[in-house]
Amino acid sequence: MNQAISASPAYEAPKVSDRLAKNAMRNVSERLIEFLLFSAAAVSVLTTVGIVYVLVSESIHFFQNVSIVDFLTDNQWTPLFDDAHYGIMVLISGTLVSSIVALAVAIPMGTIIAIYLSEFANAKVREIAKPVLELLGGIPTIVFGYFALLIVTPLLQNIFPMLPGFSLLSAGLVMGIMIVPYIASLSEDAMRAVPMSMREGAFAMGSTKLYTALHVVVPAAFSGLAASYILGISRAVGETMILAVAAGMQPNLTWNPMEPAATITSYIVQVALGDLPHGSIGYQTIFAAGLTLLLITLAFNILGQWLRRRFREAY
Amino acid sequence: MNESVHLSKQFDEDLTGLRTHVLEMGGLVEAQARAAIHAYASGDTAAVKDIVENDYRVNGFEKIIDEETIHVVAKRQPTASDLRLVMGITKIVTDLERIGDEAKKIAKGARRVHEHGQLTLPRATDVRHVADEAIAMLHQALDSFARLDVVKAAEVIHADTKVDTEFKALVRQLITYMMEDPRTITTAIDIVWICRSVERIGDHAKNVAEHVIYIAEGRDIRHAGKEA
Amino acid sequence: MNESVHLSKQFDEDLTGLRTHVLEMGGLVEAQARAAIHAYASGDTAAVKDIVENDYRVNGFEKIIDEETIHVVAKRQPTASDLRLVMGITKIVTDLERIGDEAKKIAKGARRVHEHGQLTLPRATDVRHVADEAIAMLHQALDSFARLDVVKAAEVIHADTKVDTEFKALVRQLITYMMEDPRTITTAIDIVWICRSVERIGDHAKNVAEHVIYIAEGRDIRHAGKEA
Amino acid sequence: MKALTTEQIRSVIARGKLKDSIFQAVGIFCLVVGLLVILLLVGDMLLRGIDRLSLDFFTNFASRRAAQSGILSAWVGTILVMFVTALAAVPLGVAAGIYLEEYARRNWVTEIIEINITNLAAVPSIVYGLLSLGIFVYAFGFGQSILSAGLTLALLILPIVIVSTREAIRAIPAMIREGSMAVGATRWQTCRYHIIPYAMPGILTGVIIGLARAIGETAPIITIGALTFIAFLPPVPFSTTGEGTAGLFDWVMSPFTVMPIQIFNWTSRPDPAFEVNAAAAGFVLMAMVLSMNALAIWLRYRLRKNIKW
Amino acid sequence: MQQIENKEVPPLKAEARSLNFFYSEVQALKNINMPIYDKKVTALIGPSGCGKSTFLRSFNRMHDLYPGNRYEGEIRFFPDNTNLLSPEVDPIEVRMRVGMVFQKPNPFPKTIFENVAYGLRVRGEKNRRVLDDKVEHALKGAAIWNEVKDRLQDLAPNLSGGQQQRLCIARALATDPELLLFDEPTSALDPIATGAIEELVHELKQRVTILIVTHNMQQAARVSDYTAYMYLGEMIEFGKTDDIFIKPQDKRTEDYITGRLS
Amino acid sequence: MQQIENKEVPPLKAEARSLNFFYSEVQALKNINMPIYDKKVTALIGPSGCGKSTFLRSFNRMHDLYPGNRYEGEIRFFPDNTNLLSPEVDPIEVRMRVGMVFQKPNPFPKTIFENVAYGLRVRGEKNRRVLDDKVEHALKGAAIWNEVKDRLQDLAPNLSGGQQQRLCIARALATDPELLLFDEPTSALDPIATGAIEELVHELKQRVTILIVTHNMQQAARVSDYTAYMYLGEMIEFGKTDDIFIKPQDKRTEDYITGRLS
Repeated sequence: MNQAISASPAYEAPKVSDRLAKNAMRNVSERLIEFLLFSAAAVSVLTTVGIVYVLVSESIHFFQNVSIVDFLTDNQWTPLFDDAHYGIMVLISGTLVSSIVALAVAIPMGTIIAIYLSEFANAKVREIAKPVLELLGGIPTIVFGYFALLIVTPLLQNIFPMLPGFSLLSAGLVMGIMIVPYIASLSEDAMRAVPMSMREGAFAMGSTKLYTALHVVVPAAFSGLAASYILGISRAVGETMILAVAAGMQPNLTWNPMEPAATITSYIVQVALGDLPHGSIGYQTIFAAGLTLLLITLAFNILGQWLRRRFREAY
Repeated sequence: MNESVHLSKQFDEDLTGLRTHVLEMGGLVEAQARAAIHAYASGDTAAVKDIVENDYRVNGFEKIIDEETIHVVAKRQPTASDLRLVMGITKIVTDLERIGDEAKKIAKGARRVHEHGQLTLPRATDVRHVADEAIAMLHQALDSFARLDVVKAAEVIHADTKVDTEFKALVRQLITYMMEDPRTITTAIDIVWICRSVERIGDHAKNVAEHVIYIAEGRDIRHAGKEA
Repeated sequence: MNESVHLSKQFDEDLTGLRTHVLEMGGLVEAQARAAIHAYASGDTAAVKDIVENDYRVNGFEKIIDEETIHVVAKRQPTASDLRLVMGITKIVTDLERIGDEAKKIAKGARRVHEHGQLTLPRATDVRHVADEAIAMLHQALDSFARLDVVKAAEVIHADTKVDTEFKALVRQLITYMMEDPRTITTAIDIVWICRSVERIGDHAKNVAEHVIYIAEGRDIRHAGKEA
Repeated sequence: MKALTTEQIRSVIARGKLKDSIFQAVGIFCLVVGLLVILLLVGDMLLRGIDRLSLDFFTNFASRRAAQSGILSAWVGTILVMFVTALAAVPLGVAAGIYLEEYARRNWVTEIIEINITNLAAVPSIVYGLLSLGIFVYAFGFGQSILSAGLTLALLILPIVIVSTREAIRAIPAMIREGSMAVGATRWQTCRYHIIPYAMPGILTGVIIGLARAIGETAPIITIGALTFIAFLPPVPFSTTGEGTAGLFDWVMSPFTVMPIQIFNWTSRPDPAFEVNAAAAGFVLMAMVLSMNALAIWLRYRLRKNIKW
Repeated sequence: MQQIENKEVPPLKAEARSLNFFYSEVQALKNINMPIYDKKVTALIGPSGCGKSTFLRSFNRMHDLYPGNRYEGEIRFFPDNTNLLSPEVDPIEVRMRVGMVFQKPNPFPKTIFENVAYGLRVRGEKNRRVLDDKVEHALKGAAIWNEVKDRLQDLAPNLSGGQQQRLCIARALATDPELLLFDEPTSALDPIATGAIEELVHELKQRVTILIVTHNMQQAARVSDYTAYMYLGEMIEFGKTDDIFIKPQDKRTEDYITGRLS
Repeated sequence: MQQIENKEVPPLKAEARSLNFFYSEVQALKNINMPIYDKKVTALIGPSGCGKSTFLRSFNRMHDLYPGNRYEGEIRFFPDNTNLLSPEVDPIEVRMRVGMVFQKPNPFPKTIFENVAYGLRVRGEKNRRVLDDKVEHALKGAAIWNEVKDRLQDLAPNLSGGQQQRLCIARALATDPELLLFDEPTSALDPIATGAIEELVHELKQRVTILIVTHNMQQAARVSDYTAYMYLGEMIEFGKTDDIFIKPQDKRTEDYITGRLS
């Protein structure tokens, strides 16, 4: 056949039909590997199925005893009392108030830090600040809980003397501080990913740094920013330990951050710490609460994905 | 040739400019040749000075067109029909310039002939007749270039044989005159040169036509059929 | 001209091939001219047939080189010295082919002259002398092309005036002969044609030299100083 | 059209530059606030807990008396749980990442897996606790053991490992893949020779960040009911106890506690003496987490420079 | 450096005088002297790393964006004879007079209209009628008006590559720059789009002086009136494009133009 | 499609017969018939999106890597007259006979040696001496041996762009392919490196048949013996390169080659 091939010493040209036929052994092993890898990927689906199964099946038991209407409209949450009420709004209010406080701190601060780092800071500042921010993102939440309870609350009490020992405000503020690094770091990544050529284009038109940042870089990185905000929201809503430690565990239907209140997550912790028998209605309440939490985070997540698709990076 | 326009208008303008210049040069050369023959045939040698002087315009055209050509090649990297056009033009221009030279020679010859005042031999109309044919060939060749008309170009090539034959007849006739009256020899020789120039004009016109066929079709038909 | 090599060996090969072909063609044409003059001067017309037949080789060279030239332009987009070389070659080739034609004409004329058997007028050596000069010009022009030697090329251009002058002297001499003995007119006219061809060879050699200067320096010196 | 005068342009520029400076000041302020808060936190914990940070603190079990309490069972438990977590999450996560990037065809199954993983990453950790409570603790009967906790945290960090694996793989240009396939390599050969080695730094970083996250997780472990007061260690394999020789894997079924739970326990005690313990333990936990994160960040910056495309 | 004498020299728009440029310690431009003629296209050619882009980017002080860069010498800008590189001259002001078009089309992630209006807004223009007028005028100038006039509110990044680049040209034109810099404007485009841009450059020189960097020699030959060949940070030869491509004076230019190893 | 008749036709290495190709529902190649002559360089030219890369990538079944792609028709491979596109033919074996060089140099981030040895290792070759021999032979074939022979253990990505691309050619050569596909191999390289690659292509055709896609027409003119012009998935004209560039038969080819709007 080909001269170039037969000319090379170590090569014996095999028969074409042999060479081009499918190699059976190779196919089998390739298929097997693919199957194993697929199984691993399937585990994540199983996890979701498990979550949904556990939450829904226990919640079904729960809703056999408590009507959904009561669950959504009752303004008391006293599942462990004799006069049991199951008004989830009580827990949701705590969750929302603490989250709003947190985000009111985290989103502006995180964004400003991100813009500063990405557009203003020189390379040295960025090289130090960025890893430190990422480090902060790793601090365990229980430590923040400790911080909220033992440092921030006393501090706040100096300003607002009527502030109780447990409050949504101090928990929320600390939660906000906790979320800042996430938002700052992710937003900064998104803005860094905007090609330099885009900035050069803006500067070449004679614009200033801030104008470039706000009118060119931020719009270009918008989907990344949105993603970081959504992640921040999810964090805030799902955060447990800071609230369990610093916001108190008293179910309290309130929109006032100066009061203590339980959130969905801190309620679950509270129940888990006690010793409720498997199968009791009290045991089932945590699954109903968990399901509610899951639905809320899911909603934000879907919103986030929609935003991301809507404002896909266009550069 | 290719009716669509280039992406680059400038390129189109360059090519159009080139072709226009070639046609202008052709027109000038044709006029020179016509005037030269007229000067010879009519004996009105007043125009000779103009013709000789106008030759610098022909030469100028040659230089300008060659420069434009090389600029187009350097700046536009022409290919296919554009390339054939440009390369064909460099060849055509050489032929046109030679025709200009021949016209000048005819004019100078005419002056010499008429200064001697001997125009009995051979009848100027005979020369004029052949010259008209050669100039017609030139005219038609330029026409075929303007329209890249292959059929017309082929006619020019065909016509050259006739001019050649008539040229030989004229020279034979002149030799007869010379033998009959040796005093006419000087003048006759001048007329021989004029005839020769006329014949050359026909040859160059034929060359132009051959280049036109190359430009239009990419076939190089020079020397075809002449040799093995 | 440019001593460094191209990034593309193939391009270098193409250009070298082109130049070699031009030099080969030049060599062939020179040999043809030399042989033709020898045939005329020596009366040994046996070579005439070869010369006439060899002209197809000259023509073949012209077509091949022109084709190579257009291929180089199409495929390599030459610029600067390369471009001048390539465009210069297309011009040179035309001149060489014409020299080939003139050589053929000399050979044919030589045969006619010797068939008539009258070589008294003018002494063949005189023609030969001018012819040698013209051929030397051609030789030197080709040499200057081979080395892109501008000085040599300038010499060639200078030499053309001499050949032109000698040509005119020869023709005058011939006219004298014809007047003295009208029976020689037919032959004399043939010799006139030969002289004319020799003069043309000189002209074309001069053209080649002019192109060499253009190739080497980018200066177009044609028609320089001749007109306003 | 009127052209702006030089003076007008200069005033526009001056205004723009003023805004730049103001924003720069605000930016620095925010950054400093963020960093200061953390410094304050670490400093405060260190100051409060410094007295308790002795060797004893690490070798004592928890106790009712604050001064004698230690974190022995907590740090041992943490390490064992992490071991289980890593063992479960790393192979699964990497394999899943490879499958999704290199093998998966674009069809509805893949689509579901994709959506699923993005959503899992956003599920609050406490929900994993509930899952584990329902499945591992009760349905599988693993009880409130190291195994349950390890698997829970493994599921929790699985999305992190998968996502970082995928990102690491995605950073490998398609042309490397095509280059490999074009010389006749199979898909698995391509993965083994190229994709996995080149993605390794990224995968490693992801794994460490995931584990650092898992170390600090409290809520899911509380949910499965980890004990807060443990005065013994899980059985060492092949060691002899009162109930006979322990098997190689007996420890995985042992009850346990972990660092965050110990801290949580101490913070919720009314006795302020335990706050000192909490501070000390918090400092230790933070040191563990931060050093892991620092390692990951260092790895990423370091190894990223080594591979060029 | 060799310079071809021209009898009829057009007026100057700018002139580099003894220009040196340093990236930290590395000298990227060495004593460059070069005129930029008014309403002409000047091309900068040379092998990668020869400093042609560096030179181009000195004209709008783009190097000021990055730390550690240093200029020496002058770029005089006419008719007012300002030294663009003087520390007293605000780079922002320079950029308002000198437009730039980049290698890759970089439209902002905004609507087509807002992209073109950007430079005007930066200058504080708010009058809607003025904006409309100028945007239309700029889009017409960039030969893209007919393609986009019915979709001015579409997002610019949805345009094709060639359209994006013309939009970027329109963006630069909207503020009536006196000098327009092109940094390999077609290297990311296909031949058709490239042809359109080259055509546009040719038309633009009626209105504005153009300085273009290209690594495509043929492009320089096609679009420019003057060409400068740079090598290793030096200006080797500057002259009329016709002369550079047919009879360059310097052996190094010759070698580069003809594709020889030197 | 028009085909120029040649009296002396070289032997065939491959031939596309009624080849259609679909990306899901989109037909990217339409009834392509084209010979690939043995030990010749065949260039594919045409505007972006004309299907030239798609056609090229059919020869080593690269499309099999991505789902939803579908072939119709045949690519016959000689001398054994196998249909490369037949489902019975293993794409991996096809790729072992048909090498490929990509648009951007894509050396693996491994040593130079390992890059070249990769194809052999994939085939299970472990003998060190054989590997050494073949690697040297391949590097010599790719005209890069002299530059790298003393640093075979250096990382390949540290080479310059042009060297990387030659290394990739060596990688493809190491396994003695019968046909070598080049997918715009110089579009990421500067003119000097481009020249070196073109030179190499010219030398390689002594050993191997070459099919090259290029969007640079001049490159096709320089390196190829045969040229095919494609447009909108169709093969418009195939012929000797000289003929295509000097006297194309089809108006569309002519317009493309001469840079006209059609």
